[in-house]
Amino acid sequence: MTVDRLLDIAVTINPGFYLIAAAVWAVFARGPGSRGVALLGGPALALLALLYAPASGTEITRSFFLGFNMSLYRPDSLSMIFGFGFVLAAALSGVYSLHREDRMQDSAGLLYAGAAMAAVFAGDLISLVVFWELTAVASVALVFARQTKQGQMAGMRYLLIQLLSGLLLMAGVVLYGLDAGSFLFADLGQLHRGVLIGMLDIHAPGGLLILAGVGIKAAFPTFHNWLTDAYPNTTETGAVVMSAYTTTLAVYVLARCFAGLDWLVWIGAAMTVYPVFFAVMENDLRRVLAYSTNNQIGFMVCAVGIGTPLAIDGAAAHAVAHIVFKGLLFMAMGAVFMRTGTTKASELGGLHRTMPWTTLFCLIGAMSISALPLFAGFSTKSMIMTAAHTPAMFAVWLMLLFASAGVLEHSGIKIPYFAFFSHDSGKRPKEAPFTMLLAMGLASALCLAIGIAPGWFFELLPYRSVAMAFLAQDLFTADHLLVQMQLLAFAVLAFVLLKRLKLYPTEQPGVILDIEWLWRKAAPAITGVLGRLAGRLGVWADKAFGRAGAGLISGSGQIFAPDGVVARHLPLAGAAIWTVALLSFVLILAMSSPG
Amino acid sequence: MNAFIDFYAAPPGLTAHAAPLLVIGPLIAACAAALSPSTRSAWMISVGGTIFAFWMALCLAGEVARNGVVNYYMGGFAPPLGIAFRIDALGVMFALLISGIGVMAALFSGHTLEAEIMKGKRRLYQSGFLLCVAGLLGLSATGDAFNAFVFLEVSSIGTYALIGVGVDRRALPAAFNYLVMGTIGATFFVIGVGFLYAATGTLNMADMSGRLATLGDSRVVEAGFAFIVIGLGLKAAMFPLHGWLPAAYAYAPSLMGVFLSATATKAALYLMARFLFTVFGPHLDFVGLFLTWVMAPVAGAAAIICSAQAIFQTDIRRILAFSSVAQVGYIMLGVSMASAEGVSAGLFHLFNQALIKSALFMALGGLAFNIKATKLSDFSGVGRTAPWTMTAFAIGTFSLAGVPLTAGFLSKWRLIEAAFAAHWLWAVGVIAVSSLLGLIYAGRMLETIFFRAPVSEERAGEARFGVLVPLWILAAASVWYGLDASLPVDLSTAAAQALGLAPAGAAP
Amino acid sequence: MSFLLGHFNYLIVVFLMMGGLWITFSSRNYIKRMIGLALFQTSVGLFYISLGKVAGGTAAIVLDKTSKAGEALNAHLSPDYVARAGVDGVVYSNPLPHVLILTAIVVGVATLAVGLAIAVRVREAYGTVEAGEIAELDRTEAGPRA
Amino acid sequence: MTETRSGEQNDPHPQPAGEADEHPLSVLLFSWMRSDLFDRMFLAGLGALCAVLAALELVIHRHDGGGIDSLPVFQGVFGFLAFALAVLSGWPLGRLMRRPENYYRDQPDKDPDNTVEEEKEDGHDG
Repeated sequence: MTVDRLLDIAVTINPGFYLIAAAVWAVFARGPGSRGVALLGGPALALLALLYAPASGTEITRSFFLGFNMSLYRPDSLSMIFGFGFVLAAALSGVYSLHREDRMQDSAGLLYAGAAMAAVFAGDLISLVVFWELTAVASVALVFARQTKQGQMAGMRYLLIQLLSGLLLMAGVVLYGLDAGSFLFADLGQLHRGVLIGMLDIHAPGGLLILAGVGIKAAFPTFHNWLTDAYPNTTETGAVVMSAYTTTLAVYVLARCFAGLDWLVWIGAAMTVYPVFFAVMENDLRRVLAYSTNNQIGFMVCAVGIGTPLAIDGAAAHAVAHIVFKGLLFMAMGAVFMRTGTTKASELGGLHRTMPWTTLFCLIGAMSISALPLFAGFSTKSMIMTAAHTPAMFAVWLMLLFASAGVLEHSGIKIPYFAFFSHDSGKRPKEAPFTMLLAMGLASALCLAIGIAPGWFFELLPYRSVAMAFLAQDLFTADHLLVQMQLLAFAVLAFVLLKRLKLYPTEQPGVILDIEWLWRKAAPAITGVLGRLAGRLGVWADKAFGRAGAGLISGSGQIFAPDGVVARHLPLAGAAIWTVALLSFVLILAMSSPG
Repeated sequence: MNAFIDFYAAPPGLTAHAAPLLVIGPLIAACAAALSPSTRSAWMISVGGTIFAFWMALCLAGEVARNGVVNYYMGGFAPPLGIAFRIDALGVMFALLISGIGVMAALFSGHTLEAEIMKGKRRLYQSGFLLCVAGLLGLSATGDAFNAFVFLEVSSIGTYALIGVGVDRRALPAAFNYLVMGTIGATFFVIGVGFLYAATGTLNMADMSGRLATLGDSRVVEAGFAFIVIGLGLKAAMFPLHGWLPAAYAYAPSLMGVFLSATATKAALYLMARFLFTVFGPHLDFVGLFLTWVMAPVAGAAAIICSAQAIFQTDIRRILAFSSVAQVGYIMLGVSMASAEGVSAGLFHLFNQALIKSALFMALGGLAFNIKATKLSDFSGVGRTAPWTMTAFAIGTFSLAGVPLTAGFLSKWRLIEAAFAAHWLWAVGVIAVSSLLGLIYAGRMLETIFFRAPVSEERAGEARFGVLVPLWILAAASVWYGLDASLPVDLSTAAAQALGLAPAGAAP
Repeated sequence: MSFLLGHFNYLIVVFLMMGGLWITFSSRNYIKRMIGLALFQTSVGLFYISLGKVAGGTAAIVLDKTSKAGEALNAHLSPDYVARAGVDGVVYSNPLPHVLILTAIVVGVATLAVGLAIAVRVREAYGTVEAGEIAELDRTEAGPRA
Repeated sequence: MTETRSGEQNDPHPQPAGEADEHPLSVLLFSWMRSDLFDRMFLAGLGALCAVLAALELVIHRHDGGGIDSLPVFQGVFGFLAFALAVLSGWPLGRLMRRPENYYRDQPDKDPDNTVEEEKEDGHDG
C-alpha cells in the first residue's frame, strides 16, 4: 500500500477520531514531550484532516451498527466551521494546560474535544447521539477533576442533567428515525441554498424530545443551571475546556435540526436578557462568565431561530468567535484562580500590578465579547444584530440590544475591573506561567485577527457569499461603527457615573439563588417533610399491621414461624412468601384465563 | 449466523457427533482433573476441556447455520422413546456463550485458585468447575424436558459445592441458602414437567409442544406451567425470588463469581424462554397473561429496585451482584415483550451482560492476591496502582452503564427500540430510570477506584499476566461488540427466530 | 368426597409437599431444613410414581398372560379393561415415571449430601448450625477464615 | 484608590505592597490609571467622547428600522438606560436573592480547596 493510498484513507476518517486517538495517547503520556505530542499533535492532525476533507456533502457511510445505515463522516460547510472552532479550542486549551501534569484531565479534555468534533461531522442521528453522550461522559471527568467535595457534588448534579439530556435526545431520535424510516441526515431533510439546515420537523413524533434534549445542553432558560453550577467548580484548565464544546455543539445541532423554528427566536432572546441580571449580582467571577456564556449562546439560538442565511452565518461565526474570546476570559480567570485560589470579586482587585500580561489579554477578551469595533465580537455579533433588525422582529432586536449593553456590563467591565483594578486587595500573585500566557496571547491574536480582517474567517462560513457581501457592504460602514460606538460609550459613561454616585452595587460575598434552589433546597425540604410524615405513618402502620399480622400468624397456627421468622425477614422466609405468592398468582392467572 | 458456515469446519466424523461431545468432553475432563497428579495439570485439563467444548460449540454453530436444527438421538432411539439432543440457534448461542466464558474462566482460574482455595482441594475444584460447565452445556443442547432437569441439577450441585469452598466463611451460609432455594426451584420444575407429562404423555419438548397445541384448555397444563415458570424463576433470580443471589456471588471464590454471573442464571433464563416460547408458545392465553402481568412488571421492578439497591451497597461484589439481578430484569423485560425485536434485544443484552459481568468479577478476582478486601472503600485509588486491571474494569463498568461505543449501550438501545415498537412506553421509562441509577453506581465505583487516594499503605499491585489476558479479551470484546455488533445481533436474531418469533421487518 | 377419596394419592403428595416446604422455610436449623427438603423431594417421587400407576397393573417386566402370575393378575380385572389398557393381554404400569424418578432420587440424594456437607462446614466455621446465630455472628464479627 | 494590606496571601513569600514589586509591563501599561490627573479627567473625557459621537449623527446618515430607533442618538440613550437598569436592579434583586456563602452547606468550613481525602468517606451523594 502506497503512502497515497494511506492518505486517501486517512482523510476519510472523521477528524474527531484523531483527537480521540490523542486522548488515548494522553492516558499513557508521561513527561512534557510526550504530553505535548498528545495535546498539540492531536489538534494538528485533526486540522490537517479538516484541510484535506472530502468535498462538502460527501457521505462516508458504513452500515455496521444494528443494520442501520450510519454515516460517520459527512463534512459540509456548516460542520466545517464548527469543526474549525473545536480544533482551535483543543489547540488553545492544550497549550494552556501544558503547565500542569494531569493525565486524567488531558485525556478527558481531548476526548471531549474529539467527541464534539466527531459529533459535528456525523452524518446521521445515531452517530450524533453516540458522540453526544461521549461528550457528556468526558466532560464529567473534568468537573470531578477538582477533587473537592463541592466539586464532586456539582459533578454529580452535572452528570444527572447531562444524562437526562442524552436520554431525551436518544428517545427522540429513536422515535423520529423509526417514524421517518431513516436516520441519515441526507434522507431527513433537504438543502437550503446548498446547506442542510433545519432538517427536522418539530411536529413529527420525537421532534419535541430532541429539542428538549438539545435545549438542556444549550442551557435554555430554566435548564441553564448546570452551566453556572459546573463551570465554577472545575479546575483552572477544566473551565477553559468546558466553555468551548457543550453549548457550541448544541448550537450546531439546533442549526442542523431546527434552523428557522420561530420558538427559538424568543427562547434565544430570553436567554440573552435574564443572565444579565444574575451576572450583575454574582460575586464569583467564573460564575459571571458562565452566565455570560448563557447570554452569548442566547444570541446564537436566536439567530438559529431567525434562520436566514445571514443569521445562520452569524450564529456559526459567533459560536466560533465565542469559543475564542470566552476561552480567553476563562483562561485569564483560570490564571487568577491558580495564583490566588479564588475568583470571588470581593476577594480580588489590583492584580494588574503583578499580572499585567494576564490583565492585557483579559482586556482584549473583554473588548471582544463587548463587540468593540476591530475586535472579534463586533464582526460576528453584528451579523446577528443585522439579521434581527427587521420591523417584524423589532422587540427581539431591542432585547438583543439590551443584552449587548448587559454583556458590556458583566463581561466587558465587571470581569477585568474587579479582578485586576478596583480597590487593591493587597494580593500580589506571580504572573501566570509562560504556557498559559502563550495560550492567552494566541487567543488574543485570533480575536484581533477576526476583528480587524474578518475576510479569511468569513470565507469559512456556510453561506460564504452572504457573509462576504455583509463584510463588503455593512460591517465597517460609518453608520454601523457610529451606532455601536454610541451604545458602548454611553454605557461606559453610565458605569462611570453610577460608580461616582456610589450607586454601583458593592461586591458582596454570597450565593445568588437560581433555579437550582428548586432541587438543592426545596426538593430536599419537601422530601424531608414527606419523609417525616411517612415515618410517622410507618410507625402507625407498623403498629396496626403488626397487631393484625400477629393475629394472623397466631390464628393460623404460626405460619412459617415457630419463633417469628417472618417478622425477622430472614432471607429464606422472605423468599418463601414471595415464592408462594407468585406461584399462587400465576396459578390463578393461568386458570382464570379465558379459553 | 452465516459467518459460521465457512469458518468453523471440523472433521465430518467429529461434527456428526458434536452434540454429545459438547457435553461429554467436559465430563471426561472433569474425571481426568479429579485424578490428575497436580494442580497445574488439573488446570491444563480444565483449559483443554473447555476449549474442546468451545470448538464443538463452533462446529454446532456451523451445522445450525447450514441446516437450521441439529438433532441427535441418543443410542439411535428416536423420540418419543429415546432422549434427543436438539440444538437450534438459541441453543447454539448459549453453548457458545457458556463454553466461551468457560474458556476464559478456566484460563483465569490457573492463578487465582492458589490464592483462594486451600491446598489439596484445587484439583477437585477444577473437576467441579468442569462438571458445572458440562451440566450447563447439556442444558443448552438437550431436547428433553426431564433431561434438562438432570443437567440443571448436575450444574447446580457443582455450583453449590464450589461456592462454599472459599476463604470467606460467609460463603457457606450463602451456598446453603442457594442450595435450598435452588433445589426448591428445580423440584418445582420437575413437578411442572410431571404435570405436562401427565397431560401429553411425552417428555420431548418438540412433541410436547405439538400435543399441547391440540390439547386446548387444561387445568393440568396450567398448573404445570405455573410450577415450571416459578421454579425456573427461582433459579434465574427473577426479581422477588433473587434473595439467594447477592450473597452467593459476593462471597464465593472469584472463579465462581466470574463463571456463575455469566452463565448460571442465564441458563435458567434460557430454559424459561425455551418453555415459554417453544413448548407453550405465546399464543396460549395464560402464557400471554403471564408475560404481560407477571414477568414484565416484575422485570421492571427488578431493573429499578435492584439498581437502587446496588447504589447503597458497601461491598463492591454485592454492587455487581445486585446489578446482575437488575440486568436479569432488563433481559426479562425484553423477553416479556414476546416480539422478535424484544426477545432478540433481551438475548443480545444477555450476551453482553455475560461478557461484562465476568470481566468485572475477573478484574476484582485478579486483585485477590494483593488486597484481601471486598469493601468498596478498600478499593480507593487502586486505579493508580493497578492501572491495567482497573482500566479493564472501567471498560466493563462503562459497558454496564451503557456508555456509547460499548456493547452495553447497543443492547439498551435495542431494548428501547423494541419497547417503542411494542408501544410499551412505561418500559422505556423504566429503562431510562434504571440506566440513570446504573450510572450512579457505576460512577461511584469508578470514582472510588480512580479518583480517591489509597486508604492504606498496603499497595494493590497489578493482577498477574495470566489473569490480564482473559480479562482484556473480555474487555476488548465489550468494546468490539460496541462497534461492530453483527455477531451477537445475528446470534440473538436467529435465536429469536428459532423460538418461532418472526421479525416484523425484513428477515436478516 | 368421592373425588377426594379417588385422588387420595394426590392429597398425600400435596400434604407431604407442603409439609416439606413448611419445614424448610420455617426451621432455622440447617439440618432440619435439609430434612424438610428431603421430604419435599420425596413427595415429588410419590407424585411421579402415582402418575405412572395403572389401576390393576403390574410392574413393567414382560409377563406371559397364560402364565400363572399372568392369570392371577387378570383374574380381578375385567377382560374389557385388560383389552383396553393392556399390552399383549397383560396390564402394566407405566415404567417411564419410575425410571425418571429413579434419576430424580439420585439427584436428590446428591443434593442432600452436598447440603449436609455444607452444614458440617458451617458448623466448623461458625460453631453453630442455627441460621439466626450465624446471621448474628456475621453481623458482629468480621470472622476468621473458614 | 485605597491601599489596604492584608496578611492573607497565597504567595508564600509576601512582598511589600506598593509600586516597588510592580511588574515593569504594568508600570508601562497601567500605572497612568492611578494618577490624579486621570482620575479628574476621565469622566470629562468620556463625556466629550459621547458628545462627539452624538454630534456625528448630523454628519453620518444612519439606517434605521423606522420605529423608535429612528430617534436621535437612539443607541446611545438606549445603551445608557439599559446599563443603568441592569446595574440598579442589582440592589433590590440582590436583597431578594443573595444568601450566605454556605447556603447549600456544600463548602467545608476550612480551606475551600481541601481535598477529598479529608472528607468523610460517605460524604458524597449517590
